[in-house]
Amino acid sequence: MLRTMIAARIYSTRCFNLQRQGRLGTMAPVDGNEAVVVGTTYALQPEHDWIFPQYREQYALGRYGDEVIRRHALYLAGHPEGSNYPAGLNVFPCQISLAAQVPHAVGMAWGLMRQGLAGVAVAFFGDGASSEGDFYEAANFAAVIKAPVVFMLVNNGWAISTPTSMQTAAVTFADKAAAFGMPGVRVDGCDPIAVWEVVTAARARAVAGEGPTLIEAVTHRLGHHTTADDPTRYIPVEQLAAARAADPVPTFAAQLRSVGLWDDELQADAEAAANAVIDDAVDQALARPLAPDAFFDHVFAQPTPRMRRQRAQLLELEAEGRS
Amino acid sequence: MLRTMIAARIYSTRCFNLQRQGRLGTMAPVDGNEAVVVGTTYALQPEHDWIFPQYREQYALGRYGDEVIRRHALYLAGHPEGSNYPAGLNVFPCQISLAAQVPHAVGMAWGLMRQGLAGVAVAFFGDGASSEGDFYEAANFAAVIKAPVVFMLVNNGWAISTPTSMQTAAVTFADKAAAFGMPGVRVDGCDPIAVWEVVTAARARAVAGEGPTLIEAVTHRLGHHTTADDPTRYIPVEQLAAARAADPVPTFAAQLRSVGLWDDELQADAEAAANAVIDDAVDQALARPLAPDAFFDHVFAQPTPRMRRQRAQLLELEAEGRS
Amino acid sequence: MTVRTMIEAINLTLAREMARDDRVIVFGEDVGVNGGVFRATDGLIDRFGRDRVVDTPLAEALILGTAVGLAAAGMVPVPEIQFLGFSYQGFHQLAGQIARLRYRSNGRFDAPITIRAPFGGGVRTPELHSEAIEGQLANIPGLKVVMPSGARNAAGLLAAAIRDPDPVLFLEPLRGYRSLRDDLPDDLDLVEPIGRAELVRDGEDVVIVAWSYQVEVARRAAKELAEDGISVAVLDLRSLVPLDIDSLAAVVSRCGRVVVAEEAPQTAGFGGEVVATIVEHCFYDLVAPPERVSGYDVPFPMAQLEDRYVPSVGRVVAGCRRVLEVAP
Amino acid sequence: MTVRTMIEAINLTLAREMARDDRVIVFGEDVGVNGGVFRATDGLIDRFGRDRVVDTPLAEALILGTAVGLAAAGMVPVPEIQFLGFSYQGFHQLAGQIARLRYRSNGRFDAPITIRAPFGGGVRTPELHSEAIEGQLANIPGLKVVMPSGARNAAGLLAAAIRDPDPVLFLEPLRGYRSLRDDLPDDLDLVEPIGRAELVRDGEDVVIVAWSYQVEVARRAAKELAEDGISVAVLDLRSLVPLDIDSLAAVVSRCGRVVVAEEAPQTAGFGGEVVATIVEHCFYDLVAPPERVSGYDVPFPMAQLEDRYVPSVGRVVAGCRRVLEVAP
Ligand SMILES: Cc1ncc(C[n+]2csc(CCOP(=O)(O)OP(=O)(O)O)c2C)c(N)n1
Ligand SMILES: Cc1ncc(C[n+]2csc(CCOP(=O)(O)OP(=O)(O)O)c2C)c(N)n1
Ligand SMILES: [Mg+2]
Ligand SMILES: [Mg+2]
Repeated sequence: MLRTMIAARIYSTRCFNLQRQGRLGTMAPVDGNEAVVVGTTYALQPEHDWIFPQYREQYALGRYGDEVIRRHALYLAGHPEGSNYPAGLNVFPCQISLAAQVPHAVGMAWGLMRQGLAGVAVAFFGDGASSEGDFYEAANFAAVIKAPVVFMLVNNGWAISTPTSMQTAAVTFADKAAAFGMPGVRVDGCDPIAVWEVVTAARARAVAGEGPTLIEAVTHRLGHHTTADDPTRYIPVEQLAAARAADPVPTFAAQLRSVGLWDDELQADAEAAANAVIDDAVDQALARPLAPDAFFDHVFAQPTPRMRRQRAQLLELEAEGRS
Repeated sequence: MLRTMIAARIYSTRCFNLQRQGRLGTMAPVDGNEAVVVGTTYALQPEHDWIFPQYREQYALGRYGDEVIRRHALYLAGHPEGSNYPAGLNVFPCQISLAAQVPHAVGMAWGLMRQGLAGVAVAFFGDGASSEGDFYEAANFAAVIKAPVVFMLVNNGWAISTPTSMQTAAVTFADKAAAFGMPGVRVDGCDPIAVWEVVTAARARAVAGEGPTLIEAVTHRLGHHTTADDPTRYIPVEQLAAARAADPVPTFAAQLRSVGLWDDELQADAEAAANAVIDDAVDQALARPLAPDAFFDHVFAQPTPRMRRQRAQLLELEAEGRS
Repeated sequence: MTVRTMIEAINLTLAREMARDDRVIVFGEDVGVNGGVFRATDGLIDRFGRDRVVDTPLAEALILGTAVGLAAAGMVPVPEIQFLGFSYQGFHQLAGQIARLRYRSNGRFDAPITIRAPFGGGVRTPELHSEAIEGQLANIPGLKVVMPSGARNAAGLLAAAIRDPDPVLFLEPLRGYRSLRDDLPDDLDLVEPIGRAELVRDGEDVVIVAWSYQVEVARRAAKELAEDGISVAVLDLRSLVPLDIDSLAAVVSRCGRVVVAEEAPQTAGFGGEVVATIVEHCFYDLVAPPERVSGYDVPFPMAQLEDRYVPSVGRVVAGCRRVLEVAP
Repeated sequence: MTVRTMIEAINLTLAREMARDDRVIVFGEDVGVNGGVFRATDGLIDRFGRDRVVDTPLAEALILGTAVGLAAAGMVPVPEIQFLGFSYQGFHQLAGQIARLRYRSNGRFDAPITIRAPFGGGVRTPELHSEAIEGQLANIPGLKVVMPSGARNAAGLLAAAIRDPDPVLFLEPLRGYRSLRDDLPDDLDLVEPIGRAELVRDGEDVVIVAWSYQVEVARRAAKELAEDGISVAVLDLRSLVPLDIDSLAAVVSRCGRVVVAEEAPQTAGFGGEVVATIVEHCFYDLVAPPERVSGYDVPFPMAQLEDRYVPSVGRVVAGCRRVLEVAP
């Protein structure tokens, strides 16, 4: 798990810097959420269990394979192949529309259940996203049909500049589970082992047909919401400093070191491996060719007559240098 | 209160029958909900407190004045003046889009609060409507800003043919309050005194600036969802019989009789008065003139140029008998 | 052959498709025991069970949103929105998600989702039940918009929609559910390809372009005009997306005069798209400016005024006469 | 006079209107301490306090839905939707409720609600941030749709929108926030009536009809064509609802050739309405079929392909040349 967490931080930091250099597009750092994403994925069976991420988890999905970060680099490079993962990789495309992925996860779990397939669906979403009707509608239904879903509410304290105190008056986000008649669990999202434990239990419940669980994982945002954001406008410096002091990556490393399971060599190796992956991913992403008319693909299985005309016109203009 | 409940039942029954005769449009009987609506309104101050009804409460809003039923008769007659109540009557138009009125009530309460005005907003909505995101989003926000709102969730056991067991797995609808960090209270919605008590307390909380309350009032639907519905397709006969045995109107009458507060004379008088009101309301509604181009009014304060052209065209066609 | 109403044709087609493909799942509000508020799903729960015919909670965004996950799981979702107006509650799932499942996954996931929803005026339903919003839906890339006009094409197009690997909005005219009938084969083995308009009546002087229940209105208008010796063609678009531009251009070029009949408010309704398409493809064949007979730019009115709002036979006839007045 | 960007003009106008009328309340996601993700509301919370500049939870239907109640309570709500694409989350409140508050209350309640939302391509935002859905909005009766194209008219139209007793969707082009500038009076005392198009450039050979950022694109296209001696007019619609049909008809009739430039997907976009309106009003003055230069019928693409999707100067020029090829 620690290797995956270290890799996540490296991927995220590198992409952040590449955005600053103008080589990649807007991105949302995973910094501070590594433990919750990694802890969750290690409690899952990637060949059966589906991940429905928001936009911040992709860096930390290493347990689902390096292909995730390779695709995500393409996504950040603004390439349409980046929002997809190849068949067999049970991860849904990056979701920008907040909470929209939550009913998708419920639909997937429902579909798996109906077809008698093993597997659970895990929806990641933020404290902010939890205010959208989509979350409530989906969680309510999932409990009614006992769909095998894990609702992973990542409470990092902020929705851009909006603190949780303005997001809800609920005592905890886990308390929202009562509205659906499902168990609600609150866990320290900076502790990957604790996360692993609650997700393991929630998964077991789900596959046993006992229904969904809402997990509130409490984390801290270590800095920017996205590269387009300036957190100094609204997060008090002391709070940022405190969050950084509780940074889950070095904390977990120190923990493992203290029991002799981690050392400088392993650290160096993990960093080197991660750097190699992201170097390669970014190089390939930036070099990936793209046809000027690629956006006509995959709208429908077959283009409409009008789309065919439009495509021909685009290619004509392209030939004239006017598109 | 009993007089208002008796009137409600009479209005509702009369409108139901008039629909069957083809004289009024589709309507949703209040039958079974008289106690909750009447109990609520008697706990309110009509000159300050606003009602945001769904589509079933209108018959029982007698405490807000007979004008409510007069307007509602116009509404059922398909006349545009029917969805409005005149200035000073703090009742919002009949709402068909389920739960859409819930954020309106929150907005009203917010507006009253901001202007330092006394008054609370009461949103009525069904067990079915509680599954819409609108309810959740609005209740969550109301608790954050401590808006003076009473969320009156009328659980009559059914949303058309969908029983509450398929609507939610929450143990009670009142439990949903935990999601918002507000108190949730469950009350017997067939007992007007019990309703009056919880609403009185919720109103006091709201005006004291302590925030909103969710009330689940448990009632029974005594028959049709609307005149377009056939409940025998899905409600077991025994259940309907049991519901009718617990009918709040005769039950409350019997209770008052037993303590000497009600008798045949009062009953006859109440019925006669109600019949007179509804006779008059329906006669006036059906006789109300309506210009063929009335739908151009009140879209905007001033019509657009295109609307002016369209209106002229309609009047021209009308003159030719072709509209 | 048996005479069937449109609602019967829909019901039987749903049953046939569910029997044909066990990935098909029907769900929505009151579609189960109640058989749908218009009986479109009547009897399906008895035949196919509670696992394949599911009453959902009252939440349209949920109904549309879960369809995305179901499709990705390999099912063929056929959700019902009880009235089209309530699709607004789930427009974010419709436009932002369903319409883009294939696109966002760069082709990985099919989205064989058929969303059935009744709409349209003429039956005095309460507020928000009648709105014709097909123009808004047609502007959302990634959605097909199919609008049957009778029992026969409802059956054939619905079967095609369910088999289509892309999301189809299948919009059923309330007013036609029981009033439109066709003589149909007993096994109902009909599949009509999506994207082809039908010339339901040929004519030479003017063509009325219509869809959904307005096709019936156009037919009656054509008959009325025929009594005056005017020869009127009626083109039923049947699907707005994909639009059958070739058929449209052919009949318009031949007639030179055209009236577009639609229920939606005029401004930015699909009628404008039809006129713009006609002008782009047949400008030189037009002898008169195309005329739109539309709903007015006001919210769908209360029952007493409905008949003045929805284009009537009289209004469509008047529209035809206006374009016929123009000297060639 | 001071040169102001569009976003500054918006910010200053909000401040001016809040100072003028204390019923004005600004709310939405991150509009408070953060001053809006584009700084449209920068500084307002310091000046007007937390009661009048309110950060809401992350829920667009809530933002739109509470505006209805606030308006009925006598306030003047100016909600922000962080990106127009997320208005879909609240379409039921927008189309079903805000647009009908006056109508449903038969005139009792004004609905002086101004919904501000940025949209539009060219700045490489993530998915669902750029979509131009004005055609869908314009098809909703009861909403005004206002689309400024520069700093000056953003200020003037926003002031008018806030003072308007009806709901106005005020759609701000992301791409113009910092790139479009005008020299404005320091007191910014501008109010421009809603519903009037502006002829931003006169010309004789062809007119480009545009709105929002496409006005800037049209201006550049006109300049490019001027180098070849072609005289191009540019009409900025500024509001789609109400549509200034008279100004549109006047310039089209004069030029006889017209190109409509819009960012939205072509099918059922507002461009179709413009063409249909032109044909209805100026058929006999047209010498060539009007040409639409639109977005393509695909979801707004990923960043690398954005510039090919949003109509460019080159595409608008090419469109003009096509209509100019037609012999009179
Ligand atoms: C439906 C919707 N509304 C608004 C936005 C704009 N937005 C992007 S991220 C964000 C805050 C999200 O906060 P949270 O859910 O807590 O996730 P976090 O970023 O903290 O991980 C907002 C408002 C959006 N992407 N989608
Ligand atoms: C948004 C929306 N979806 C669907 C409907 C159709 N519909 C009308 S009433 C109803 C059931 C409402 O149940 P509930 O909220 O429990 O209220 P009740 O009728 O039992 O009082 C449904 C599904 C609607 N009016 N609005
Ligand atoms: Mg957060
Ligand atoms: Mg109910």
